[in-house]
Amino acid sequence: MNCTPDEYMTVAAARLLQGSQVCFVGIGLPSAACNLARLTHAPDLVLIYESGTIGTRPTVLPLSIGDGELALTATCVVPLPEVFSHYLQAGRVDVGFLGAAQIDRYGNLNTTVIGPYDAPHTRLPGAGGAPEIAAHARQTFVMLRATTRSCVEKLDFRTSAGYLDGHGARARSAAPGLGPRALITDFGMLAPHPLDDELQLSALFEGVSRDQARAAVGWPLRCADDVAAIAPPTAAELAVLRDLQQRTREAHQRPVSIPLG
Amino acid sequence: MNCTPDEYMTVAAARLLQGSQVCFVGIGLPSAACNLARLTHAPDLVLIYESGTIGTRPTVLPLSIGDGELALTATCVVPLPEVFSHYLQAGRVDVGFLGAAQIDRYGNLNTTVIGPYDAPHTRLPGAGGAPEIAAHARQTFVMLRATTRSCVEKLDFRTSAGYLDGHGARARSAAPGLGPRALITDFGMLAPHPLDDELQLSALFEGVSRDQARAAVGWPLRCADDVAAIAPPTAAELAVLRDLQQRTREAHQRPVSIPLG
Amino acid sequence: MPLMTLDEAIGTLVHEGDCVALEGFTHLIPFAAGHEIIRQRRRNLHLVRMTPDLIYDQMIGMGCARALSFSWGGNPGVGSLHRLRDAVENQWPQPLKLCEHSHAGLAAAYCAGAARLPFGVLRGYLDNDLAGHNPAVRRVACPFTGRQLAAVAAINPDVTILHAQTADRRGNVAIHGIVGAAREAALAAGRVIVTVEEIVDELAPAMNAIVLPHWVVTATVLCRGGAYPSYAQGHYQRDNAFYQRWDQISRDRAVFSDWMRQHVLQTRDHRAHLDGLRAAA
Amino acid sequence: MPLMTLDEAIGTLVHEGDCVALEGFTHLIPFAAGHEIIRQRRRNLHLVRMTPDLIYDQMIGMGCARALSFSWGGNPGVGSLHRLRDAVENQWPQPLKLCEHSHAGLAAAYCAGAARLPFGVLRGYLDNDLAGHNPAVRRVACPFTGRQLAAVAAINPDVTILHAQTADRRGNVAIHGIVGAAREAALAAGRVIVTVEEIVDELAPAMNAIVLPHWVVTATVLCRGGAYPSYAQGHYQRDNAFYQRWDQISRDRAVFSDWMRQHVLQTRDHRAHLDGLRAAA
Repeated sequence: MNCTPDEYMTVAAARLLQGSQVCFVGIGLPSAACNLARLTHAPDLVLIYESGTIGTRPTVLPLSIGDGELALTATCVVPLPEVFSHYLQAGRVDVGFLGAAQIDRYGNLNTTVIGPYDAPHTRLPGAGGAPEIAAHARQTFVMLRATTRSCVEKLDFRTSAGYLDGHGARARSAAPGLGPRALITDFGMLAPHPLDDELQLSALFEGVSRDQARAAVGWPLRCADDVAAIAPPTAAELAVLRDLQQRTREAHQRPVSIPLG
Repeated sequence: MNCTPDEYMTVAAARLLQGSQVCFVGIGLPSAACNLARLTHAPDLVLIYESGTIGTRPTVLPLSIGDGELALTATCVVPLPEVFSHYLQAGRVDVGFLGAAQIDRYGNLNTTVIGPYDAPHTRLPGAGGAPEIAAHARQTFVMLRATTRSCVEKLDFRTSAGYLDGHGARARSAAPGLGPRALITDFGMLAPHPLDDELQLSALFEGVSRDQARAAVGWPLRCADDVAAIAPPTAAELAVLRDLQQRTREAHQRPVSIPLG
Repeated sequence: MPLMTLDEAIGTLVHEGDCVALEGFTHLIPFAAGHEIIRQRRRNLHLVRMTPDLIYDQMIGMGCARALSFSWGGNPGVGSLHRLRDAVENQWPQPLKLCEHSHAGLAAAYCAGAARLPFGVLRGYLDNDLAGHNPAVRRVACPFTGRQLAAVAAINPDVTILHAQTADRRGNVAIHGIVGAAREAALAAGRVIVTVEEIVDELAPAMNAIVLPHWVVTATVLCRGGAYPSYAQGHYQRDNAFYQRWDQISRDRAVFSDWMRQHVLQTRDHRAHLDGLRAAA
Repeated sequence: MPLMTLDEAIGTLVHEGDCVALEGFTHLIPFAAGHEIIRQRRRNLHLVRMTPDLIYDQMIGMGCARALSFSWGGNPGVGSLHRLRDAVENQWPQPLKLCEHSHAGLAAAYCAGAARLPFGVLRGYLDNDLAGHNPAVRRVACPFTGRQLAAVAAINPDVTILHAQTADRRGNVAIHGIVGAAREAALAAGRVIVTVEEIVDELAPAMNAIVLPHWVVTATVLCRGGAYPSYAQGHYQRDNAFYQRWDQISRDRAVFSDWMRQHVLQTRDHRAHLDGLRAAA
């Protein structure tokens, strides 16, 4: 079945979710993956968006993290401070999804700046909820299109901690969560080595070679003893995802009547 | 006009309230005084009960601080932690009402124990909201029936700070509020001396002598240069108060049907 | 979140020696659950409640408690809690260790617990004797201004028990009206039991209402009238006359014990308890 | 709490150099008030907002701001805020000092401000570079456990501006839907301006709804459509297409400046602004 790398990534990420896990969802690919899982094999997933919408079940994907759709379909809407203190910090989130402009071999993330902080070449949006999601969610999944500029030897800025310098450094830190258990990219997945925490190739999309994977990563990529093959999206998965994306596109392009002042 | 000491106290306290002051109200005489003021000369008073009912306008006095009547007639109901952090501690309360089992000459209050803390002769209910009302309300009014056992030389326990040891000690402390500006008793009122903060006789009910006042207070009671006379309750004030009390008695005695389990 | 009976929920989730908070501020006090704890003879509990109210007066008088964390221990608008007083003044039926806060302090301790912070901060406990008698109150300096503030140790009950109006079949719980620190006490706890007036297929769209999501709640129990003589807004009123009558019932150890035997120990469950009260009325 | 016009409220309550928070998380962003600040040429503001969004992109691009406290500065779901980037990367139209938090940190700073505590505590800023670039983040030790936690300096804006659905004639304000940290930002402020979609004689009985009591609000302003292109739940939807179009408008300094001149500076008020957008659509 022909599909785009984004679709492959989204389906691969969705398959990682199961049962009634509580997911802290970000906009973009994570939002698509979580809702795809909810609409297919994991209807009981609990989705939380940082806007305070808890147990939300949107029929179209939100453009922003606080679209009205999220509030209307939520179990409840709580103030943002409570999302972070009473839910995330309290250890009530099973899975956090993160994206980044840069990731290093230990899963540390940069969403702040490219270049020096005080004179950046590129100013990125910044931290948002990520640093504390990275610390407190029982595990995190990172979704990122891999290039040598995104998967780097050294971050320009560490916005969110992964495995720090590896070799158990995170386990010795104050962060209660297990850290990034998977990096889902457009060629397959990386997972931390059990001993030194370095992200290594754990699974490949169909039709992608290990060399292609190595070429997309800016550090010398190691391979797990057993690199699995990730089955392509099924027709059913793709149908649900494309249907969701189509509904979303239509909703976002639907002219909103400008209110009368 | 014949009236009871409680009625005289309640009317005298009610007259201290004005305009749109925000009052943090306790159960008993303060609740009667605040609602009497609201039903007579100060309809814009904002009443807060610690149960989280803000801007409440009960038609009968609550027995407990959290009767349903308070919630039904409130502008809004907020969680109790917010009442104390976002309203009281934030300095948004103009007048706090306090009662006590004991008060000393500097307006410090005891609502905790008579006798030693670890082996009390009488265990009292304890602090409730009082210590922080005493600290943060812009001013407090204390209502207390005076006897030599309630107006004492030395407290058995200091639950809520008044003027501490007097002589400006409170003004030098961390408490932002002005402290107890009036003690309303069943013979008249005491107010702090401007220099040493000692509560002294500032006003008398009609028909009460200074000697009667002195006899009811356990420290050598000084008199202000000018001891005012507090006019007795007017017929109108008494009518509103008695009407309120009558409605309240009826409501509290009205049989509630025990729910079916 | 499983639906349980009350005896099952108390039997499996409340253990000897636990730190237990039955919350609800005047409103929605979980009387039925407290009575079931008495029926099941749980002992050595560390009870936590802002206002112990009649339910803790009963539990203390029946010997369930070794310790009490609280901030105001009276019968609201009536007077003393005589069983609480008897425990503190005369160690009857057993000694009761007090951990005594102000409302603001205990609220901050619950909030810290709900956020899984080890302490809460407030501008409180100023120039009074409370901090000196409670080791759970200390000072902390602001790292920016140097200003001294009060710190209270977080409270994280083993179990928090609430009463609420409504749950849906998944176990989402909706609370309506005065809420006190009930939500924070629940979110601070290791296990959460909620008794409810009714269970519906689906809660009304909540938006900003007070809801405990199903995955926060360990067990939901259908228990009509479960807050009586406290009340459930929209269902039944507070029985203020009962609160006044309790003053007489609780004054005397023998009268109290007889009342508890007849109305709690010898009733099978909360329905029987209420039936008995109705018959006696 | 007086009812004012928007130009009166901004004119009298927002001063040169103020610390100003326009809050509302995606929902209820007070665009009309931001535009009026631009029209009245307020300068040297210290802007505070969790998500600067388009409104701060516009205010920064128009030279209103000397500093920005924030936690996520993008166009949600679209990409960059180009005016914010231009200010940080190229100091255009002037340098912009950043005070950069995470969401959890900025939320804690607002909460501390609302409670008039000098600092907030969180288990955050763990092993990352944020604290090193923000002097408003320090460490504090738990006085009970010795555990190290993050402390953030409280934020108390001179003025907080919100948009809400409804006010009553006394000025009580009701907010419905996603609220973000808007309530804490308002309660932390010295002055509070709220623009609303409608003014009613009396709010519906609120019970547990989100309400700002009238004595917390300095000025209420009737301003229909005041959140557009953000939204007001129950009144109009978020104009996601406009958010996408903004990416093109804001990329180029000249295109941006023309758009602002035509649609903000040269419009008398928000009604004229919306009329202009409708005519152009």
